[in-house]
Amino acid sequence: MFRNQYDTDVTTWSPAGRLFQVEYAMEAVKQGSAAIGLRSKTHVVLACVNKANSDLSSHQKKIFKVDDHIGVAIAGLTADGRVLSRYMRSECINYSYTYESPLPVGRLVVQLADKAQVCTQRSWKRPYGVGLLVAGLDESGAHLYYNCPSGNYFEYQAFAIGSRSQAAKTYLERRFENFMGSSREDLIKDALIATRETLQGEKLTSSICTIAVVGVGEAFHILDQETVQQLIDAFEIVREEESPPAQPQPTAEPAAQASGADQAATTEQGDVAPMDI
Amino acid sequence: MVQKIQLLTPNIGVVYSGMGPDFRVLVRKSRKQAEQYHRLYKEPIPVTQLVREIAAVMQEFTQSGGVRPFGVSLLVAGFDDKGPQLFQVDPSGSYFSWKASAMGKNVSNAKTFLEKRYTDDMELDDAVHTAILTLKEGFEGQISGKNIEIGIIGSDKKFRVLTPAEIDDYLGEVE
Amino acid sequence: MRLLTELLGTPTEADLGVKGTTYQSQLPELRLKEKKSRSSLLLSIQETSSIMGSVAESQRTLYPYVTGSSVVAIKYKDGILMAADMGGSYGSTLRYKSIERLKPIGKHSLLGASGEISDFQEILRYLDELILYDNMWDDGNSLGPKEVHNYLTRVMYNRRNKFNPLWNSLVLGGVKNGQKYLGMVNMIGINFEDNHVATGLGNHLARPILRDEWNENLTFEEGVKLLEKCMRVLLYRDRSAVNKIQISKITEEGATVYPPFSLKTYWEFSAFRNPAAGAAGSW
Amino acid sequence: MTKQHANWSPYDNNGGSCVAIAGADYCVIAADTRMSTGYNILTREYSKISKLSIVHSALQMHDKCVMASSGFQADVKALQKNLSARHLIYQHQHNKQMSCPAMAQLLSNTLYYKRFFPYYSFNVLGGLDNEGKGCVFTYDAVGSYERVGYSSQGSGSTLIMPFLDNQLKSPSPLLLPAQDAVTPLSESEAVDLVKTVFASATERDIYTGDKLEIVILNASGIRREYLELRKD
Amino acid sequence: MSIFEYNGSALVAMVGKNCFAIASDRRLGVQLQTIATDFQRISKIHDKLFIGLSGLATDAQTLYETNTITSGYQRLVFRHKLYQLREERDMKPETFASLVSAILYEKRFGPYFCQPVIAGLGDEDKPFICTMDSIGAKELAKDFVVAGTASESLYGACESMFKPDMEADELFETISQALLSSVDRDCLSGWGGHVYVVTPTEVKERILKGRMD
Amino acid sequence: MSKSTVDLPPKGGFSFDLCRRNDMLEKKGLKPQSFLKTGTTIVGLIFQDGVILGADTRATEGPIVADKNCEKIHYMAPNIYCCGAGTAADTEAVTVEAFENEKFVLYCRHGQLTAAITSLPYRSRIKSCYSTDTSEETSFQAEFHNFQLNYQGYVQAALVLGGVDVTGPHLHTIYPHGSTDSLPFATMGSGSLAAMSLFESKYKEGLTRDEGIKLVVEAICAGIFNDLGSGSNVDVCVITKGHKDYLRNHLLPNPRTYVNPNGFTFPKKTEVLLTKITPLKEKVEVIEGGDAMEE
Repeated sequence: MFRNQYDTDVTTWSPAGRLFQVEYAMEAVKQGSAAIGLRSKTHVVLACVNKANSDLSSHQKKIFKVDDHIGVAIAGLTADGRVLSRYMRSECINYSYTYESPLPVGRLVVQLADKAQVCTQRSWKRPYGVGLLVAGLDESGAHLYYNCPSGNYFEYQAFAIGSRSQAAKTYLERRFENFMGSSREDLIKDALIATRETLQGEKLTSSICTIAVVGVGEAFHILDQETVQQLIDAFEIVREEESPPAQPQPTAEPAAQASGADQAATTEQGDVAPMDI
Repeated sequence: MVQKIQLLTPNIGVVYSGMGPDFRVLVRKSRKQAEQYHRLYKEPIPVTQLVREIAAVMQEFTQSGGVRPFGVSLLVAGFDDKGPQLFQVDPSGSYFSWKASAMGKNVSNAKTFLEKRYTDDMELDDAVHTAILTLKEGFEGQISGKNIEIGIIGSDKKFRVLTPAEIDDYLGEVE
Repeated sequence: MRLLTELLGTPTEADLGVKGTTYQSQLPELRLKEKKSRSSLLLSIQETSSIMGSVAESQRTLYPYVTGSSVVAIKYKDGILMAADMGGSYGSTLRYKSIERLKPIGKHSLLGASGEISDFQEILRYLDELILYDNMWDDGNSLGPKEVHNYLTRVMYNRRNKFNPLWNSLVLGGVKNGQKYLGMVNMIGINFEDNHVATGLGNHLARPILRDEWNENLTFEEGVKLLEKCMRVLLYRDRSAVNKIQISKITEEGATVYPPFSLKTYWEFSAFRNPAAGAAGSW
Repeated sequence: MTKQHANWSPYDNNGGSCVAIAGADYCVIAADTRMSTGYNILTREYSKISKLSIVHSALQMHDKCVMASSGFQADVKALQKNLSARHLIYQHQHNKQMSCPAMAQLLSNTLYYKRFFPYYSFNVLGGLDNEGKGCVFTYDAVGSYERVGYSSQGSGSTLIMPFLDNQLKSPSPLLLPAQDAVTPLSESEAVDLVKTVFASATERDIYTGDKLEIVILNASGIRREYLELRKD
Repeated sequence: MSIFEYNGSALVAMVGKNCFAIASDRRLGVQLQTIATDFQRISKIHDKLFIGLSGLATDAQTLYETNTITSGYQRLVFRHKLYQLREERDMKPETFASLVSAILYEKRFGPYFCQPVIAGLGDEDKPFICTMDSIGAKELAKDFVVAGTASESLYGACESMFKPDMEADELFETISQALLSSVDRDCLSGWGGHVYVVTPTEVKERILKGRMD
Repeated sequence: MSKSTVDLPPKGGFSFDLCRRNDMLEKKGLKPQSFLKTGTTIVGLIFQDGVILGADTRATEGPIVADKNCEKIHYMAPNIYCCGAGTAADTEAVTVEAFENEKFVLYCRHGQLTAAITSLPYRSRIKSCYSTDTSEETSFQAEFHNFQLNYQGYVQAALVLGGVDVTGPHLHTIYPHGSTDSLPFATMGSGSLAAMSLFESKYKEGLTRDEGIKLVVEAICAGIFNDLGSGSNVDVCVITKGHKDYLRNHLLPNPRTYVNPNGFTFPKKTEVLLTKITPLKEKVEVIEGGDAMEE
């Protein structure tokens, strides 16, 4: 990785108007194993790839329940992810303590982003090295947000982050127009296929992916392994028809993400070991 | 009009012979006695108890310094748990239970008359008739509803002084 | 974050949900500090029990100054109806005659208050801020009556925990998403929901009538009639009530506070004409 | 609303009674639904039984443990909210519901934490323990507690307790080895007993009445019954 | 602590079919210390009339006491004997209750600290029970009456256990169970019980075994 | 007058001999006692032909119902009844005492009660109750003064008194300190506000008997169901000229809601240590001989 004289400190601007520390943090997100989210009118599905660090170790948990109506999938530094999800949980508990109603997803996401922003502007802090896909349901409907270390946040119909997420994104981009009307099952199926896209030929089994759902009348919960395996088996037959994953296409990113901080993110580093430590 | 027959409690009446003013004193004292009994036990004072209390008062006045004995004899009639009762109380403080009795000026004739006429199974009407006839013995002048009084009590335990009209009716029956 | 650690270490009970939020200016606690300068309402603490002795320097409301009397509220077919008179008593003096004690809160709620008027106005400031903050998001979510009621519950209870109560009984009604809501909270934090509620003397005088006559399907007219009946009884029997009454309603469409009006009263009982007649010769 | 309020009290008693009975494989928890202050009924429909979950989410309520509390409603509510929040955190951290004995200990700690400004609340906690056996925990206001076979708390508890003693007399807690405190009754007998004691307490305790809410926990889940009580 | 709780007591009377039962605990304590375990709180006025006096034992004894007549007019036995002598009959329970009530109310502003329970068979052996507060407010009942430090427990127990028209044996069992389970929940009364069951033909007096703590 | 040798009962008035002891106990930190109260809703109204009184039937001792079916409408005279609220012993005593004073008058006037009697001011009546002629009048007065200081509103009874006499129906309320009021409708006791709310919204002049009873019952029920100090049943008393109907337990709106259909058994039988059986003798009636009372 390259170094320059403007990246020792998060409070130091580069002459080009960039914050290298922040960009590095966002780089960390890309090194985490993939996390995928997609939503319909009534449901949001989160999916992620579980990569064990070694054959001898277990994988890290990447999907967290925040409250009955909110859950997150993370990519990047899992430790940071845990800290943030703990923060979100406590926000939800606090809110429902005061109002006895669920915290609107958008508001939680903004609070989270504000928190991330603080870390990009204090010399004694470092940015969080984790990206979060926040799935939630509130009175304005189902939502899927992406919170990135820079303090930016975006709302998506469907999105993927983490290593090799580009393949999934490509798949999602092809299909997202139909998602709004999708049923819960279709949504899960699409999540599984998108997940498979990121695996680069590795066989998709329930042991290397986690699926979670939240929706109307359904509290956020992580599907158990058998259910996931059954779902995989159910559409395995159609697998052969799908083409192999497309090569990385930076331009294919959704327009919403074309913000300044993103400029450094285009250097995709194919096969770096996942950073979920 | 001065009434000679007085109620002491709803079920006990009294009549006197002798000094009217003394009688009023006794009536007042006995009513009070009866009320005190009622306040204590929440039940009407039995006739015997009231009579004894009256007699005790009268006795006390025979023996205390600076006072004179009462100048009246009383006839106390009442109906309680033990049935109809009639008592005579004398100024000495002694008292007696009677089936029928009389007192006053013409007492011996009246008593003799009553002894002749009294039976245990008399009806109320008969008793009133007998009483009227007894009074008539040696009554000076014409007897009428206006110049005699009659008080009755039956098993309803309500002592009642008859109105002059009622007395006149009875008088009519006697003649 | 901070809160969670506190929560895990040692319980901070009622502080849950208030200290930890990042947006802090909405929190009643913080504003209490400002309130300490409100000299007109304050009294030295030394008069009270020793348990408060530790904070003897600070001052707080120990008894109310200007108070409003009962609020009566019912659910009806389309929403909530609320009624209150407009008197403000200073002890037993009727000091103010145009105090509005029914206020719409946000889009879905209606608040009625009895008790200390200045505390009520303080609460209104909290709520204004709360609603402003809520609207600020402009994200399709909004605080409904239940949320506002719960917020008030926490505010009242927290103030009670600090031995510095807001001297009010509050009635909160509203409609959101077809759900009618009617609840109340008093100055020590007791709170509940019911189909009809009343504060102050209304609890004694209005609720018996409401328990007898209220039903789920009251129309607006019937509801107003029922409230008028309650207010009339209160007018007769509550010495601090005045005959200038406001009624307001809230439905799915929003809140309406109607202009004040007076009730017809009846004083012509013959026994009232010469009250001493029956007591002739008594002394 | 005059100066007489200078002796303001932070406490009130909103009355009500609670009973819990533990059986071999069930637990019955019951409380009346009257909420009163002084001689006034505030509402006839206030549930004193908490499922120890955040109120708005009926989706994750505790199905092995419920708490019935009487006393000062605002304190009770705060306590319930606190426990619910802590229970939620526990669930986040442990990925399971708290066991009933664990909840019992937590409740005790929570109460004792406010030792010098106590929650004015009288609680019974009932549920099924890890073996599926019924368990009842009974508390004082500052957190001392005991596992028992049955208990009663609140305004009518002195009226209710003797009859429960009489009918369910559990073995002395001093016995060694310790004996099971659960009652020998069947579930339906226990429910009938609860109804009887509440009907009786309502006759004599003015703060108990209106409606009886009975929650029955057993292996097949959680069930709820109601019985009308006197309303005077 | 209230002065009523100084000695501790439990008293209950119940009506059966043509009979009644009156029962008390046997403990006499000074606050938490037990002084005597065979204390008699129930006393006989005549064969079919009993009175139990709960509350402060010294007042109870003063009110009842038999063997002195100094200031004797306050003593119930004295008053009853006086009545017997004057009126040549036993007092009806109703009358006796009124008498006790009057005696207590006389001290409206400086009361005896005891609450009596009166039970007796009246005319035609109709059972009569009654209790009153320490200033003589009578409280008549058709089922049961209670008094003493265990009164709340007794209310609860009796309310659950009482059935109308019990025969003497069942009445005894019910009143005993109610008494024993109630005093077990009251730390100021206990040590067994003393039960009188009175029918028109006989008085059965029993001493019950209870917890001795 | 001399006293007899035995110490006979005093003939009325209060005795204060325990006061000093009780004061001492109270000073030692023992709590003063509470008395039986009739928490109570009592009401009365005037209808077209007379007066209707109503009362609930609950007596409380703190939070406990001491009597579920007590009587709160007291007889004063054939044409006067009175409802009492407050300390039970006081209401009972005050009504009985007042009643006795009236009985005197009754005998004197042969049943003619006038309005003046019904509205005899309570304060003087209290006085007459308490200062019945004991020989200790002066010490009593001194003591009584003391107690006025200690017991503000020393006799805690509030009354609703109603009756019909030659001048028509009358309804009075009497407050614990002795003030009186005469009204077309009145309520007293802890449930008075609940009952008053019904009266204020429904009472009108010239009610018929049925309407009147219905309104009284509603008012009492309002007290029963909204005030915890009142409960159980409704007693009503209708007084018209020369006639009265005392409708004891006119309405029973609060039956026990549950009796276990299976009954219950005692798991453990009572252990008896000792049994003593005393057979009762038949009482022998002595029939008096006929000559027993001869002079």
